[in-house]
Amino acid sequence: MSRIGRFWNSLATPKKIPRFYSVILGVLLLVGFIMPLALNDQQLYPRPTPQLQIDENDPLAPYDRGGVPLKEPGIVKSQYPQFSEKSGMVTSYLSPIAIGVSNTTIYYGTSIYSSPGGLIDEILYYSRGFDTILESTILMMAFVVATWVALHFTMKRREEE
Amino acid sequence: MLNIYIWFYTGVVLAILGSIGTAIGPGVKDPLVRALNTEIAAVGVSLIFLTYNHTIALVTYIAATTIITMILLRAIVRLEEVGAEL
Amino acid sequence: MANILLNVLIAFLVGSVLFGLQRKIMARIQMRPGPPIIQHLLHTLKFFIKESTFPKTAAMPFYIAITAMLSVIWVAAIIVGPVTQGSLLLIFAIYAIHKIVEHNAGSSSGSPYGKLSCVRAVFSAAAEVPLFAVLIIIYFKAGTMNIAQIISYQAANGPLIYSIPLAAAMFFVLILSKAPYSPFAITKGKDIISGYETEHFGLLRGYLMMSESTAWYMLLWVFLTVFIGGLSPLWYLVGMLALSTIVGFINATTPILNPNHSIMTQVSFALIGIVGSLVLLLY
Amino acid sequence: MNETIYLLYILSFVLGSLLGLVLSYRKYKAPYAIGKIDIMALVLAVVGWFLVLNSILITFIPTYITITIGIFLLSMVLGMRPGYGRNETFIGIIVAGIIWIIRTVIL
Amino acid sequence: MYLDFINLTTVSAALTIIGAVGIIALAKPLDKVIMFALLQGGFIGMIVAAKYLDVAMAAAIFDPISTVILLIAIIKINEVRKKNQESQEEGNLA
Amino acid sequence: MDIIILGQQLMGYIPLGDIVLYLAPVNLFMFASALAFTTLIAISRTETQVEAGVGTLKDQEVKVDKDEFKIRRFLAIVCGLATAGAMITGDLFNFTLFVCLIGIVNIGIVAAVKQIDVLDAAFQYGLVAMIAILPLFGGAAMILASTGTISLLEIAHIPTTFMMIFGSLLLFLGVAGETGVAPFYATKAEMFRTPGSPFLLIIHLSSLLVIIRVIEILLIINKPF
Amino acid sequence: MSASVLVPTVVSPIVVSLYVPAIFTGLIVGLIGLMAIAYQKDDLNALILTDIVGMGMLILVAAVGTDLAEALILPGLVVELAEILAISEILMSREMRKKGETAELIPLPTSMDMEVMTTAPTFLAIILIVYGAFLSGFTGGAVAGGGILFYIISRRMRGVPSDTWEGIAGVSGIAWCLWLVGFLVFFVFPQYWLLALFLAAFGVFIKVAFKAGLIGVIGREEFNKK
Repeated sequence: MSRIGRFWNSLATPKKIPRFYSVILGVLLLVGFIMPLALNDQQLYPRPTPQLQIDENDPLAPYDRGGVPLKEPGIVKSQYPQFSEKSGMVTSYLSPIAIGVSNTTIYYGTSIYSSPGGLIDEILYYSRGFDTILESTILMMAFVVATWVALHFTMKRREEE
Repeated sequence: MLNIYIWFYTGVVLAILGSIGTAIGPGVKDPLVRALNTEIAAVGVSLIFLTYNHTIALVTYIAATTIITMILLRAIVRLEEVGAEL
Repeated sequence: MANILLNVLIAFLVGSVLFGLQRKIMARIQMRPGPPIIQHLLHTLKFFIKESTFPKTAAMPFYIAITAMLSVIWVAAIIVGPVTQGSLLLIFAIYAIHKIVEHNAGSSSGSPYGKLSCVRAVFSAAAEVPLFAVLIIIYFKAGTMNIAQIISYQAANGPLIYSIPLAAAMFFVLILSKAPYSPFAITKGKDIISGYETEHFGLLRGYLMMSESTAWYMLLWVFLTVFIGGLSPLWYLVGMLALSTIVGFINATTPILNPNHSIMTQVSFALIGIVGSLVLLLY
Repeated sequence: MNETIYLLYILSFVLGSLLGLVLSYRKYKAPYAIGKIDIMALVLAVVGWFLVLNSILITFIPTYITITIGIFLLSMVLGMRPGYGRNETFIGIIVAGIIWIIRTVIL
Repeated sequence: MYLDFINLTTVSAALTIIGAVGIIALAKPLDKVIMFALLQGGFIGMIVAAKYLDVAMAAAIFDPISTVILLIAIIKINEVRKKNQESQEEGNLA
Repeated sequence: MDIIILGQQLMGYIPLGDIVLYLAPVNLFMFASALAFTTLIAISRTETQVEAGVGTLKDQEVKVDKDEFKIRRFLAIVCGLATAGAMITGDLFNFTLFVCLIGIVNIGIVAAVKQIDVLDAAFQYGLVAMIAILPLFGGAAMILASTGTISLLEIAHIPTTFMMIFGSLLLFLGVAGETGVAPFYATKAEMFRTPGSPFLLIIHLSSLLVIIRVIEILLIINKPF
Repeated sequence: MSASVLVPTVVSPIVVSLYVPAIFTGLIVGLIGLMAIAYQKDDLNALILTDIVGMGMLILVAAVGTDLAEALILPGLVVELAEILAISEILMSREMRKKGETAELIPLPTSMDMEVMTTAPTFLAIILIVYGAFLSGFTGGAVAGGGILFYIISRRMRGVPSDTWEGIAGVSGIAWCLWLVGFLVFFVFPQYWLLALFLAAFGVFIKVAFKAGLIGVIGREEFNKK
């Protein structure tokens, strides 16, 4: 009984907690190896087979999802199309520079589609825009914390002396 | 198609090798060595991204890895300077 | 509206009297005459006519608002429970907020005793949270979270206490941990004076005590409703008396545990209860 | 409606104990009374418990009123200051209980 | 016919794996940085084999940056360690 | 969308593209109480801790200085808002992000203090929070892989598979680590020894409310029938 | 280009077949990291190892192999970066408090006369910033931020006035608001989606780039309060 008591007491030391947590998590992950795992192929926003678009020399590969900029929406398979009125428009949009680049070369699809417009922007800013709010808020908060600590302690030594 | 498998399995090998190296590789008692070894796993993860054509994520990841490396190295240097016994 | 008022009054009076009864029972077991049963209620009322003072060190609007908050949430619990028979999950949410208020009533005064009680409240929250697993087990068994539906389920299939006894036992531990002088009542242990209430005087203390009585009534009510089923008010009263008596017996005969041990005992109970119940369910 | 009646009972219990407490502090100065039986309290207890358990017997008044009165009376005894009113309560419960048993067995 | 297997992808894969093993096996940080360049080279090769030239460009720019950051850290840490050792020896002498 | 979640009729929903915030009574109650506490924090000042001085008979006052007060209040308000958001979001991944935000802000609230022990606890809690992003996002991704959706309103109709159970277990462990509940509580309780009660409240509030919410989510994902 | 090539209705069989190996990799990587942390006595090493655990998470998310999964990788990545940033700072602060501020003032090597440090930074930084501006969004922010960071860290000039610091931080705060406005416009006035897109993309870009740049300033350790 006293041994249990001591074990319980030791769990109250902060330094042990991350180790303890990782052991528990490790055990749970081990369970994952015996679980029947399979990817359900009915997913939202499916994408073509890897390398398919680039092998067909599509200048917008690997993010080409059809559509005409500012005219016709691209193809997206979102969860609730009824809630995003202009669904697909962002996907098909190309900025003028991007159009220029796409006419020049076939190997810059990634850059073209990560400049404003494109599928990822559609997901990140439109259909799942709220996620991005949080994401950048997390970054901002981490930065606030880190700079506060840095400015008030780790960096401000000269004046204090 | 073969290429995809080569990328993927190279990525897998690198990720696992890198994490083993980070965990128990030679000389990992030195945090600098450990931080360097994480780069291998990072390249492995990048290759897995490449396999799935997550190229935008890949670019971001490459940039973020650099920033993370810098943050970690700064911590290592700073702690070494202070002479911290952890 | 009248219904709510009625239930709140009943909850407050019955809760106070039950607390008094519990103290009486403990006293008798320990060979003391003990205070009159009505004493706890009188104490509560007494605080309403005492002078209220506020510590200079307190975190100001917060220190006062926290007592109001405690009252509000338990009135809300009564609305969800006896009045509208809403969702069980909501009652647990209210219980969680009760933990927070308890913790912050302690720390907002600046007193070291309150602070210690606050730290212990955080500790004990960690132990009581796993007991929420009761909820999951009930849901797995009855297939609903709605109190009214749980009652009708029990009317059809017999009380849940027979089919998931371990969950009932876990919930009982939760109730026990809220009783004053119980082995798990580390937040109000006598080593830290009155725990989180130490620095609340007068009116504020009155509100705190009032809410505590209501809380006790509600916990017993939830236990009886969820595990035995819809009862007539008389049987509720009998059940509550019985539960309070049992709690009184336990409290009178056990020492208060050290905080770590108290928590780990509760966690162990929870673990045994969860695993056991799941095994029973699957079996 | 049902609950209003129970509120009434509880209130009468609370008020009764309060009254009993106040009165007994007036009446008794010593902290303990061992073995002595107060006739007044005994009567209250017996009547109170009788009314509560056997309210059906009194047909000309609605039961909730008799029970309320009964609770008031018994709580006066039950709520006396520590050390008093115990024996009286027990006697009251026993008497009322016997009557209740007789009533249920006979009727 | 085995020569068919020697293309950009396989060569880069081999490079990365050699680099990885090198980073783990060599103990000295500066050696590690050299092997790290090898690893990065293989990685960029693979991206080129996948025909995403812009990604390869980004990787190629960030490669020297990480190398420089690593170098700065290594130089700095060696300095710090030397100084610590000296002060320790002084302490011993005193 | 006429949906009943866990026996509660939805009182409404706020669609933001694929992320739909839904308002059921429980969620609404927790949302409201999180907001109420946040308001309270925004207008309160901190308490002064009185401790016995060592070696003298005098008391020692531990106060929160002004800079510290400002940053901690700011972080506490953000934390309150994040908690409120986590209560009503109807999207699994959105929820995990809220939880991450809560985690990092919690660390921040205590990182601004000066006691070494408290800083140590904050760091250890931070480590747990960092480790916890593996099960948190991993669990969500696994549920996504097995169901093809991460909207809770859709998952509510999909029969449970083993993979979903595993994913939800991971998710639960992730939330437990990120918010620091049993038995990973020790780091957290240590953090409460510092002054600044209103800000500490939010740490506790967020973790308890999030636990209730995650129980709700687990019940939505794992349907026993 | 037929529509089925552009967007198929189901996930491609290759991705499905790679799912189990990928998940196993993620689990193994995570497991190795976790076990190493469990055996680790040293706090700094534990911090480095959490990076590995984070990589396990990235693999688990990436394995789903849809566009949605890619969109979900980015938040995960950011969260990892953010937490490492905050926690490493706390660790340093803790150790320095413990030791009582005995650290050296100059963080960079005193004798750093490498050729790259004089010629490369400006060039690389300009390329990165221009490229980052073209990319925009998170990706662009990270790329440009990496450039700014590298530039700042390798310059000899020391001492960042406090005003400049607060100014840059303020700009990035405003950018954040800009971007919130963009988000709202998407749902309140869907007809102006293009405006919203640009607000969002460049708001995030400015914010992330400046934040990353400021990390570089912290890295320079020198802060001159005027």
